[in-house]
Amino acid sequence: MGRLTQRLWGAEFHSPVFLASGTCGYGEEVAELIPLNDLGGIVTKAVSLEPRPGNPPHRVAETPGGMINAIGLQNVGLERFRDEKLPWLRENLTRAHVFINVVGRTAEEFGAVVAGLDDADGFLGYEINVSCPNVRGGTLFGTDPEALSELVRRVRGTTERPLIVKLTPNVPDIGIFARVCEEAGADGLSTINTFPGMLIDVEARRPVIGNVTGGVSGPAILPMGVLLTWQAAQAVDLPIFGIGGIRSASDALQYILAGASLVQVGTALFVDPDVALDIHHGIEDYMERHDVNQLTDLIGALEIPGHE
Amino acid sequence: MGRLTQRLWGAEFHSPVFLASGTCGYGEEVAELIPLNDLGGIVTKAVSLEPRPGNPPHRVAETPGGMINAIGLQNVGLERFRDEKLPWLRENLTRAHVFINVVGRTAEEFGAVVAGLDDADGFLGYEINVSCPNVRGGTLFGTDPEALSELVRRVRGTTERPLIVKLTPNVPDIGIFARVCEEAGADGLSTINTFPGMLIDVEARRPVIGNVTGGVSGPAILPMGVLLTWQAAQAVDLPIFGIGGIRSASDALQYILAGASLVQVGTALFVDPDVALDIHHGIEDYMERHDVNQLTDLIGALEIPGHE
Amino acid sequence: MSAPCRLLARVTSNRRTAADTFWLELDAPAIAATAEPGQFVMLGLGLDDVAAPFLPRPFSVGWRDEAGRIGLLIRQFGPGTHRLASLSPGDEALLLGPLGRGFRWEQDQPLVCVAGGVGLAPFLFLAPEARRSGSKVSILYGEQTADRVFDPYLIEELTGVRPDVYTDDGTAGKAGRVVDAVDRTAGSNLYGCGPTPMLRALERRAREANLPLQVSVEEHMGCGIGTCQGCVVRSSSGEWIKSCTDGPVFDREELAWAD
Amino acid sequence: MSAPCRLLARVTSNRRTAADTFWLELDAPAIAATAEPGQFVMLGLGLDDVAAPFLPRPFSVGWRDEAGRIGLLIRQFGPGTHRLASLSPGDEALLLGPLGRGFRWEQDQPLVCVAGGVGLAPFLFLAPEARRSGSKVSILYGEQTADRVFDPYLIEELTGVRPDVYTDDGTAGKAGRVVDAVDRTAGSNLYGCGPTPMLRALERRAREANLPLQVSVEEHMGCGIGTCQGCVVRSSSGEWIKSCTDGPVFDREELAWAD
Ligand SMILES: Cc1cc2nc3c(=O)[nH]c(=O)nc-3n(C[C@H](O)[C@H](O)[C@H](O)COP(=O)(O)OP(=O)(O)OC[C@H]3O[C@@H](n4cnc5c(N)ncnc54)[C@H](O)[C@@H]3O)c2cc1C
Ligand SMILES: Cc1cc2nc3c(=O)[nH]c(=O)nc-3n(C[C@H](O)[C@H](O)[C@H](O)COP(=O)(O)OP(=O)(O)OC[C@H]3O[C@@H](n4cnc5c(N)ncnc54)[C@H](O)[C@@H]3O)c2cc1C
Ligand SMILES: Cc1cc2nc3c(=O)[nH]c(=O)nc-3n(C[C@H](O)[C@H](O)[C@H](O)COP(=O)(O)O)c2cc1C
Ligand SMILES: Cc1cc2nc3c(=O)[nH]c(=O)nc-3n(C[C@H](O)[C@H](O)[C@H](O)COP(=O)(O)O)c2cc1C
Ligand code: FES
Ligand code: FES
Repeated sequence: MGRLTQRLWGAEFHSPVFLASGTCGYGEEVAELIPLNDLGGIVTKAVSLEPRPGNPPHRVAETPGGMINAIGLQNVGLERFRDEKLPWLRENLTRAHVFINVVGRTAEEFGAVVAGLDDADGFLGYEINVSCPNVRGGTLFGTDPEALSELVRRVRGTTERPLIVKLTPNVPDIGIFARVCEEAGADGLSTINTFPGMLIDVEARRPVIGNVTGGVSGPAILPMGVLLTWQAAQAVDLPIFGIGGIRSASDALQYILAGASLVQVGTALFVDPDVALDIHHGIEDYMERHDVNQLTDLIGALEIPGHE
Repeated sequence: MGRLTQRLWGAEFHSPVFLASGTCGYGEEVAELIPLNDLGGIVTKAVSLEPRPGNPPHRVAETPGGMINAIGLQNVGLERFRDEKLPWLRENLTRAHVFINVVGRTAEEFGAVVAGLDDADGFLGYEINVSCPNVRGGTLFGTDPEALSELVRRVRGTTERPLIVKLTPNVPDIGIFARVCEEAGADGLSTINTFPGMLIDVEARRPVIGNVTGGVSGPAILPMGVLLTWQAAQAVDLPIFGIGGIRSASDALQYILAGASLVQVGTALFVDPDVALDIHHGIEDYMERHDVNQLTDLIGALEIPGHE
Repeated sequence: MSAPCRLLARVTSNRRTAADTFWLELDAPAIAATAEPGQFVMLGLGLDDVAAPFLPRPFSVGWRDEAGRIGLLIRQFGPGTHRLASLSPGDEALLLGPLGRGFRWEQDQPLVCVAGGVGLAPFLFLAPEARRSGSKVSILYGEQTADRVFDPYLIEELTGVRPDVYTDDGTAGKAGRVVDAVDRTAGSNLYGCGPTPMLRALERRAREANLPLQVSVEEHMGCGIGTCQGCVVRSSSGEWIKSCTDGPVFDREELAWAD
Repeated sequence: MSAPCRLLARVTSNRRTAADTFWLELDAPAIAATAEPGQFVMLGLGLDDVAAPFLPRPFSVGWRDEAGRIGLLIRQFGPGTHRLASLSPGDEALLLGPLGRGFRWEQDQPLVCVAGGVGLAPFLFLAPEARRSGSKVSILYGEQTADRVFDPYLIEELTGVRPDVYTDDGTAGKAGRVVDAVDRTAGSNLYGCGPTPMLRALERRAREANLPLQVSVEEHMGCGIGTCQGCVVRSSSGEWIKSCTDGPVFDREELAWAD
């Protein structure tokens, strides 16, 4: 059993490095470039009840130290995902774990997607993407504790599988939302999703992004992601996926020391598909240098001078 | 009267470019390097009722595409500011305007600072920094609508001068806070302050910043700042200082097109003290190229396809 | 279409070819061996720093040789291409490719390549390949001004075809828009690459003259390999389709041209 | 202390002097003319891109000449200094300086400069200036290993002083810690620059031997000119004082050394 191996949610994870939702498609698209089974696993592109057309272009653009995107959750929908995408994952991801990123407009819709997938094979659990508008409340599920609580309970009621809630970064106190998820029965958290942003083409006096606003990701958000992960880890006992701007082993280790059990790499994959595996090996090297035998000894091992 | 001139709060601003609070001291420190009177003006380092010692080092460090700081609002306090710093500003900033950045632990404390400064000369108005903990509520004033409303009313009651409220970025809907300020009698807004963040030295397994957490600034936050400025401008009719990651005329123009009447440059000053004046001239060049005769024609002039 | 590969490629040469334009050659055997005309590469500088281009940038393969080198014709557009312009021999860059679906052609059909600006790039690769397969090829090449024109003799050297050059202001070649020259090409297959407004005009011409047209479109890209869904264009059936994997080359009938 | 100025300086040379260490010369007349030993510059690459070093980095002035050039001895520490190492002659960099309060000395007092690693830099400038004013100067210079040592003959050429070299592992010069050599310097004024732990040890020695000591401290900096309050160190009276304007050189009595 390797240094990086850990057991979570009754499963064995031989690597803490995952590919983030929306940056690795449904796995198949990157399989020629990335040896998925050498990684901890992947989180799929968002899956909704019905197919979604997505937003008009431009959907992506570079920003200082990162990028902005507004894909609009374009996806094939529950049925085609289950019938066309999941089989490939079941056959090919023998060692890597799969989490399905789920979106919906109402708690019922989230529940329906999960219910429609639950007895299929080929994945371990769900990552609930609450950074999307709640048709009922208008606000994002991820910024409204009541809506979030109701959503998590609803989904919890429909599955026994590991249920991860992916939190929204633009809240004053993420600990509140972390606790709401824990109390509502979530098995884990993902921190964090993209930051809302906007880019303007000053020559044309128009937004660069077809959807006007988008989500900012990449190295630019690393220090925010590390803090939010640390705050979430302080608030609950759930395992956490650390996400945001990771492009090196030392970035990943910042999240792990802050309290993340696993990490996800997104934007950096576009720059270099090798980055995920490089990070895996970089963490191994770090552990050898510092002679740490178990990854779990590093999780949350941040020392705060004066706070013993 | 130059292309860039506009009247706000009864005063004439011959340039929209200001130096941001905390990045130009009390003016005097940068006077040898930056021709302050060629700019719109400056916002002073925060002033509190009593002097503040500030945080232990490290107080600053670079982050991807920006920096993180936790100065701890170290400042000389109301009295010494009034007696030692304000006279220099009065004598030397003949054309540039001065806003005093004010902090406190309670609404009373904010009120006391303003009351203690109000009849002195050498400045135009106040920028209220609400990104600081509210001793009463525990939360930040800037993330708690009630506390914010009470604070603004309190300060409003003590001064006739232009009262600007500088908003905190890590909220789900900045429009709510913008409206609270407008209703409570604020004359303008500043969007935005730094994003809470954290940086970890993985070799030492300790936070890089002595205060553990800090505020992230610089180009990395530009797209977030532009969006928050646009959202605030949609919500209220107040003039707005656009702030966050500005390092070029085109960055400044993004904020102006999004709805900012004025902009503040912070972190970029550390990289190049000439940047503020370069931006002023760059905006002038842009207006000539697009033959725009008045800056006011650009404020909020963003065109959203389909939304006429 | 063969599997794309990721490789750290050494720059073998970088020459300025016109105002704001340079010709970049890289040592990329795996890509040179399998690239087809119309395919592109994602060119980036890796993850060591976050300066633009942080995201890799898409560029059409403009040339390849047996020694395993590829050539890219790049115009300085914004910060990313500006920094790429400073690459010197020996520098390393990160390449992903070959990517996308290239041009299709039949031996017996004459090809008329209509290039706007650096839209010339893919035709520098298509023309010789098509001619080798026995097709007749002509190139209509438009630029705004003379100082931006890629040396016609060099084009002839690379492709075996002497291009008809057009400039908006007539400072080089014939005066006028390259699309207007299409009238005199009845009976042949059109291939277009250039700015979107030019492609729109070209499509209108092709539709009116009822000529077959393949266009290489440009849209912002994230991944270049079909995962991010960032690069969509509107299909004739109204869906958003990926220009990086379904394209970048499309038959005009595949796309929705309404603006 | 004369007013700092901001200038775009051309790199005139960049030579590797030891493992991870390089000697950078820039054309900076305004700074060369007024810099004093112990003062520093903020060296950055401007705002065109956001790669590290985005914030400028502080470096001690290590040399200056009548031709208006200055020299910096820089060790590759992290991404910022790593990128600075690739500067070549002709490249432009942004300089702010001269900054801070330098070393103070009296003619008749012998100076003993205790340098740890690239803490040697300011003494390459202090030694010749102090000798010119008639003072006797000696240099104690410690590094971890031989491959990091700045050529002693070059030091002698630059300063007129042959340094006593120490390495932790004895691979060059004498084996041992440079601070231990201080015992043999009674009756002289100590000047220290190097890693904080070394300065702490040195301060203890100076206090015990009751010798005057000036140290040049290192703290993260934002502005370098006193505006950001980022660079504070603890004063003996318990306040946070700015190392960029009150320092970087302090008398040992000015600082709180308790850890
Ligand atoms: C399939 C394909 C092939 C191309 N082939 C060539 C070629 O052979 N030669 C050449 O000079 N250019 C080519 N381009 C265009 C080239 O990719 C852009 O000019 C370049 O990405 C601009 O980057 P920038 O940072 O200089 O400009 P910026 O405008 O600063 O880029 C900002 C953002 O917009 C994106 N972007 C801006 N313009 C374009 C564009 N036209 N296409 C795609 N993304 C864009 C960038 O990727 C970046 O994310 C091609 C584009 C595509 C899609
Ligand atoms: C007054 C002064 C004079 C100096 N003179 C020299 C010199 O002559 N030669 C030399 O090689 N080095 C010198 N240093 C140290 C040098 O500034 C740092 O090694 C450099 O800033 C590290 O940057 P980096 O990006 O390579 O390292 P990183 O660790 O990646 O830098 C990350 C952040 O920490 C800051 N930082 C890290 N270490 C230091 C440090 N020791 N001092 C200040 N900031 C730091 C950087 O500015 C940056 O903000 C001096 C420092 C000071 C304060
Ligand atoms: C192009 C793109 C598409 C994304 N799509 C999704 C998605 O469908 N669901 C989701 O939860 N997050 C999505 N994300 C967010 C990422 O999963 C991740 O949380 C974020 O990008 C921060 O990580 P990074 O900085 O490593 O990219 C997407 C991000 C990008 C860049
Ligand atoms: C070192 C430093 C100190 C700051 N101090 C203050 C302060 O005292 N009061 C305040 O309202 N904002 C303060 N700020 C925030 C800036 O005024 C500005 O809102 C923020 O840095 C974003 O702008 P920028 O990206 O241009 O730096 C400080 C920022 C920095 C970098
Ligand atoms: S660029 Fe990512 S799907 Fe086409
Ligand atoms: S570095 Fe800014 S005050 Fe010293």
